[in-house]
Amino acid sequence: MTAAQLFALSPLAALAIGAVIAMLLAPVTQSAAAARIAAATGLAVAALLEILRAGVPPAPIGALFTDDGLARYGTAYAALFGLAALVFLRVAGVAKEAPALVALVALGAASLTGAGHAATLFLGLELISLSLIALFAFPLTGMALEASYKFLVMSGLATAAQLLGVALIYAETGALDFPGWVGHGPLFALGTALLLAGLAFKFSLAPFHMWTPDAFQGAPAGAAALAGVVSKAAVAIAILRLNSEAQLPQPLWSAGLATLGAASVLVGNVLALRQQLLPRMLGYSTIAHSGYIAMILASGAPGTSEAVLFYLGIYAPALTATLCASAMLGPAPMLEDLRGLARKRPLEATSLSVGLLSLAGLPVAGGFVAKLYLFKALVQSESWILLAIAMVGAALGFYYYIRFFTAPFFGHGGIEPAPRHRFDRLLLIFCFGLIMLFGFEPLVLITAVNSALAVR
Amino acid sequence: MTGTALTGMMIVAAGLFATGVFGVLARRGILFQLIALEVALSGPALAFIAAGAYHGDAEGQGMFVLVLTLAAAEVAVGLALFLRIRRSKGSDDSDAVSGLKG
Amino acid sequence: MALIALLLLPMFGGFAAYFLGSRRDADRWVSIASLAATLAILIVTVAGGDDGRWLAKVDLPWVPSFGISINFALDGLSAALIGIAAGLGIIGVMASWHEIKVDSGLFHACLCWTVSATIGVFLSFDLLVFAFFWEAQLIPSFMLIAVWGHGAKESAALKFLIFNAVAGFGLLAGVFGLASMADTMTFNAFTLAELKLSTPMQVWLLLGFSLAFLVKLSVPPFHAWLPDAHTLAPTAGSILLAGLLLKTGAYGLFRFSPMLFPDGLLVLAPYGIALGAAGALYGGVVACGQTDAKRLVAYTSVAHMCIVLMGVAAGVEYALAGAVVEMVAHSFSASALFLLIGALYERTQTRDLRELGGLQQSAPKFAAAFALFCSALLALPGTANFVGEALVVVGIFQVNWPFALLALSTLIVSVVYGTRLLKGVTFGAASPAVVRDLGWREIATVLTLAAGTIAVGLYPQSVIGLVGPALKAALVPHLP
Amino acid sequence: MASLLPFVPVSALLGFVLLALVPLRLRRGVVIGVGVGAAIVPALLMLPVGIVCVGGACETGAVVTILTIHVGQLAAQIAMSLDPLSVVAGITVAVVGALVMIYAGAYMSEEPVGDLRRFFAYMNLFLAGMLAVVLAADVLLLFLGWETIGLCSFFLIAYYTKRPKAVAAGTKALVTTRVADTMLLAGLMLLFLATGTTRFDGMLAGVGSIDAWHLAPIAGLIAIGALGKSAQIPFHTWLPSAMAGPTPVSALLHSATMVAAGVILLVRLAPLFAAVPEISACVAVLGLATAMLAALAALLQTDVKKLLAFSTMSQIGFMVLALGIGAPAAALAHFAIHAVFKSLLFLSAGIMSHGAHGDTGIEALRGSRRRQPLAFWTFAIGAAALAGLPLVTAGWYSKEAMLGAVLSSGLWGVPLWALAVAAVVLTGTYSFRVVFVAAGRGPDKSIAPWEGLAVWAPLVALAVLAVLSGFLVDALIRFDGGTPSELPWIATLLGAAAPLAGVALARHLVVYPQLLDQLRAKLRHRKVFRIDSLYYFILVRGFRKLSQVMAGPGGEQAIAPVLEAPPIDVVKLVAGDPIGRALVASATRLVKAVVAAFDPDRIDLLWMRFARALGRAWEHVHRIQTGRVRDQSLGLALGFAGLLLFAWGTSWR
Repeated sequence: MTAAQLFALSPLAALAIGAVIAMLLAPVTQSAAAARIAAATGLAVAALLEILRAGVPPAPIGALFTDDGLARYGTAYAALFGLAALVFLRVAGVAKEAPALVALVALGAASLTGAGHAATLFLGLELISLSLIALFAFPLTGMALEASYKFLVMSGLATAAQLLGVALIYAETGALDFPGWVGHGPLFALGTALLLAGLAFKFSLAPFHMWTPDAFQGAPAGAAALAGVVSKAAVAIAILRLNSEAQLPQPLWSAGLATLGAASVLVGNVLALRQQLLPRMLGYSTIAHSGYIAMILASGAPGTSEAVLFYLGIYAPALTATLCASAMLGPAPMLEDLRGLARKRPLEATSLSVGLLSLAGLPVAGGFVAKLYLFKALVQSESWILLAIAMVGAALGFYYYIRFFTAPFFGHGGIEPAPRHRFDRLLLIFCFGLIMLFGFEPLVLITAVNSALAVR
Repeated sequence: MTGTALTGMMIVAAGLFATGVFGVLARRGILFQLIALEVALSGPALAFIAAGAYHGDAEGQGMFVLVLTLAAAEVAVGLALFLRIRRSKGSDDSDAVSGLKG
Repeated sequence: MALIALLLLPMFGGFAAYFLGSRRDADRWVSIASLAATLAILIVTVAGGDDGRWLAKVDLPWVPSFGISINFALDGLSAALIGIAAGLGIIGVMASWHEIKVDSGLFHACLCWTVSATIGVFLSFDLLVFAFFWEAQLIPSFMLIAVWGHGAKESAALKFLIFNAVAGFGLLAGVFGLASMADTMTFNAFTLAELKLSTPMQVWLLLGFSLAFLVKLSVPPFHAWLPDAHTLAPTAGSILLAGLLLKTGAYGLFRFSPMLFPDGLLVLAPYGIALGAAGALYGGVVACGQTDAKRLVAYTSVAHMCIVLMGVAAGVEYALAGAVVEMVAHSFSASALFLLIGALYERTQTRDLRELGGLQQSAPKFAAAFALFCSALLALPGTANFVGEALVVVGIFQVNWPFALLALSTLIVSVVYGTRLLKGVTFGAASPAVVRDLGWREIATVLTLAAGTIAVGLYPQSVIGLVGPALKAALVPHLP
Repeated sequence: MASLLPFVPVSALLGFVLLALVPLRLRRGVVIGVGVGAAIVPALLMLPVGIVCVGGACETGAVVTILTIHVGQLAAQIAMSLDPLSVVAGITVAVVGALVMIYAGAYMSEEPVGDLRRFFAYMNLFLAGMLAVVLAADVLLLFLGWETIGLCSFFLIAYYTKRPKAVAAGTKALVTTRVADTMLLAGLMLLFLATGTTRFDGMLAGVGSIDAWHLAPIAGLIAIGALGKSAQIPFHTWLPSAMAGPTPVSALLHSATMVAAGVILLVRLAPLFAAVPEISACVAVLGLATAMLAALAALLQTDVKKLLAFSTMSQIGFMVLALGIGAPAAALAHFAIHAVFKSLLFLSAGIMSHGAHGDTGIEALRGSRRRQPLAFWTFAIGAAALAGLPLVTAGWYSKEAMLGAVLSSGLWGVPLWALAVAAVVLTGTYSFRVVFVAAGRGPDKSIAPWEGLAVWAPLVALAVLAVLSGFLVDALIRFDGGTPSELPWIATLLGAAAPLAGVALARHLVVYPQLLDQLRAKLRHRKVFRIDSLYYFILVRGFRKLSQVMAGPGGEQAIAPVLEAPPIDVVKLVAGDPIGRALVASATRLVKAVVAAFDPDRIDLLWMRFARALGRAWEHVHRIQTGRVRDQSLGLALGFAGLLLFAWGTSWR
């Protein structure tokens, strides 16, 4: 292993070590803080290392793991927003193992983004799934158990399908690494279909989306953030890599992805229309946004990867801010509970509203430019039906986002939010700043994305 | 291993997977659903072995070992959840766990 | 740089008003100061502007990778509309001196932000920045209605927002379609204007653009948001909605449809005129049936805006001049009527024509003001409304005369609703007994608006001269 | 001299601005002083212009431009012209206006100060508007004045704002005249587009170049516009109900000046109508028909003000007849004379009814010869001039000039002349019927006769004018470029005998009043009058069923209270006018049906139903999220199946 290869794998190592130390400390020390600090340092070091390696030329590590711009962006993204989720993953009586699991999810996501081989793809996916199952169940309340059990059963089925898909492809092509997947037999097509199904489940696309709203409602907000932001981004980058490296049967792969995307945009937005519960509404809105990202991936327009990475960059702070704010309003904040929040807690109200504004795609926040990328990709690929569905989705989405966006400013009598921790305030300000920055000066994120993509 | 044998094995693997999925859909017991999940996972395991044999390289068996570890981990977490749900809900019927809806 | 100042001054005025709060009316004076400063800068730029096609231009890159740049340009038409926007902003602040008490800092901030976003729309020549301000305008005006309105204000505000935002997405799709046609992706309106597109493509893109313009112009069948939004908004909100937002729709139609899609406009012109004529008649007839005074004026705005649509669709020199004068006239008369009805509502707590009446006895000055602006409403010659409508109708006579007769019939309908409003409010026995007459502040605002209406009415050359070069650019070359 | 013209209406305009828009508190004396003073100044300014013009200095038709508007390549000039028509009409309007205002100063002095101020403001604005119409040399100024006088008539008719009948009459007047105004606007626009200029002289010069196919509609539209303002047949319903306004308003607006604005416009555009003989023929026939029917209706009236309203309609019918057959100069002369004696009649009738406690019924005026001697004798002189008693009154000369023109106008001249003479007889009857009733003995209501210089001076001045101005008629016609027609002596003799026969018939009817009631009853069943009941049953009854269906139950209530009130009152107002009653009923039915149909703004309801449908869709869709693990995994399984099928389908190639 040359020094360059070691340096390439160092962020993953940092994450792994952090997780192991957190696991070891948990039973030994009394205070839960020690494990949190260990996991946090692991995540922070990984993120720092990734940013430091920005300029370094890619080191060839072999088939299992490819160290290129996509992987680096993915790892940094996973570490950063894993850390953010860890900050507000605070549930009464949480066991001391939670921080370790967060680090494991980040590790899984990092390995998934770098996966060049079916094995690492499978390992990454399973690391994320199993840790999320445990994280969902932690509050040990009825709802949490239900959410985690449902996620367990369905992710088991999806993984089985994905494995069968890979096996079929392996049987046809004889290769397990992505570049080797070339061919056009029936087995290859069936395998790709099952692979797409497995990935679509983790990406919470339409027919496989059932777990997301329950997870967002039942699980602790931090776990939901991990599932909604970190795991979704990793899967998106994996699909991006599949698009570029593997020659999957074309009419099936992109048309399938487009259909699933369009379905999830419609289902996500329609189901969220009259939702009263904030987390459940956010669950449906992540389904809609996965639909938009799937549309960009399926459009095959020239700047797809730049568009996807930019969209993920905008989407993450918005969802984190809204989930953090909703975590503070108690286990199941309703629309009425938000009334008059602006007077009591201005920071939460503004960050929630700005986050929703960005998710809705209104001009002031970053979401507007993200929607520009979406429209640009769809228009350049002449896929007019997708454009129409995206517009209808945006219009429907507009309705339920604005209901929650305006609630804090009118009326009064909402619930009294929980006392705020120091780090939460910091996180909210960080996310608020990120959203407004990308809104007024999107150049910052675009240059970051392009420099990452430049590393081939 | 000839091509026809491969397709035969693949059909058996697909059959196993299908029974597993059907098992999850049909039976309401949590325990039975976990068992059905195991059956579903065994499908791809067989498929990997067959593909590896057909192409004559050990990667297939490597993947098989990975699938086994996943199955084991999955069952462990599943049983832990099963115990916790039985204590809090008092029944091992998966419909008892359907509060989140709408 | 003056153009950037035009845009940023009201915005900062808004922030200042929000932070200063309502101690000793600090927020009101700050917003008036910032809007007055904007007017001053505008007058200086117009006076000092070079007499070429553009009075002033500025072009700074914003997102080069997309080809988006802050490309502001000021000509006669934008100068007139920005002047009206700032002026109506000041009048809005003065009109809500007593009406807005609860968190008036945020109110004045939203008011100034709406004005600044509208100025952004009138200035920007980069299609994406145009779409940006087009959507950014909605949020503060939404807040104006939703927080300080009356009655079912939230649902009216939501209806307004959804109508316009969805149309805004149509505009975005159109803008993107057009921008992707250029070989290098650019949103600069001037380069896109040189693009020679095939006629069917032009028609499709124009439909996308005009969806947004028609919704904001509130032409039936897209007008459903206007009556609720106008009726339930506070006085200043209605003034801004009528004076500013409707004008952005008209401005967009006037500026971009002939500039970017001349052949498309040629194909869609007859449908435009037909829709305008039918819309004007529909608005007028529904206005006659209304019992709420403010709702009646709202429907008249629908009718007047349809006349502007007819003017632009006709594309002839007279019709375009008429459309511009009609825009200016409508700003004056609609905001004055909203002001008066708002003041009446403050005093009598009712807007129902069947209960009002008898202003003649108790408040002669009020009745005189109503008489003047109701005669403006029914397009009495000598007021700007008549000049606008007459020029539009003359223009349409040149294009095709059956529609012109239909357009003329709106003049008859305008008399019916004009007299209904006047009768309902001033004549008859004085039902709400004592009505305080107009205060000095209200008289000042009403007199300025009256002066504007009569001045443009008797000497329309002031407006047509200022807008001359913009007219020539908007001519559709199908008629001499 | 021409440069003086623009200043003539300015003083009246200043009067309006001072009284209406300046927010000062003015005392009653000041209000009356300003109001009357501002109205007299135009007359003082017009007199020197008239004298200079008579001296032959203004045949040139000098034009003074006030301001120009550049729209594209067009330079529209707003201008006033100094030609015989504008001078004659200008002087008439100014003089009659001044006299009526002086009278109004006294007549309206008991009104509250607020209303008085509003009254004088609108009267001054009207005077300014009328002068603008008369002096205008271009279309823009003409239409500006045209609409202003229309609006002022609305405000003045609805002066008694507390009476719903007056307000309804005002609205009806404004809406009906507005319909005609839009036709006029359309005509003028087409003419402008055809000739390319807004100046009258430029337009008339360009008339020759327009092909007949275009000229006919233009002339037709302008004719309808003009006749609408002058309350001819199809548009006449508003004039009788306009009598709800105060007497000076009826005297100035609805008898002398405003209703004649249409005639003045037709005189100014005479060359245009000369070029289109068919349209002029229709106009002539319409004029004659109005004259005959209005005279007949006037006969049946029981209210003096309504009688005078119908008589105005018939006199204008004569002028329109003269215009139709191509004698604008005679029509203009009759306009001037008619303005004088008709305002005299109104003013004196006003005083007589004042003497009878404000009751304007003809029976109530009985015995006012003793109560109001001055008013009675001036009324008698006015009636004589109206009937056109030979040699003595000015009315005869102008009527003779017109009848002469009718006689010598081609082959249809003689029958037209005969019908016109019949109308003259009727005119004589209805005018002198009032005089004889007033002369009879009646209960002296012991009210002090109404004296005072402000009342006395206008009456005497108008009476003198009504008698002496006859000699000016020939000079007036020659002055306007027309040639007084030489009549065979038989025609002049018959022309003279007609009024006398009328007077005799009036005497007979007053002595045997029951004759009139039989006539009234008989007429109601005559074929010519039953058409209105048929018309009523077919049109209005059918229409009411249709409107019920269209408006639907919901639509009716919203505007019922507003529209319900006027139709009944207005219809009662127009006693004895069968066609008018049917027209008004169907018009209000139409408006109610159309407005009601759109009242709840159907498009708005459509959008709301769409929004509710979305809500209901959500109700159904969100139920598929059952929450049970089995169903959710079923979603998963269906997803697998779908994708596999899709893969199987696409893998054939």
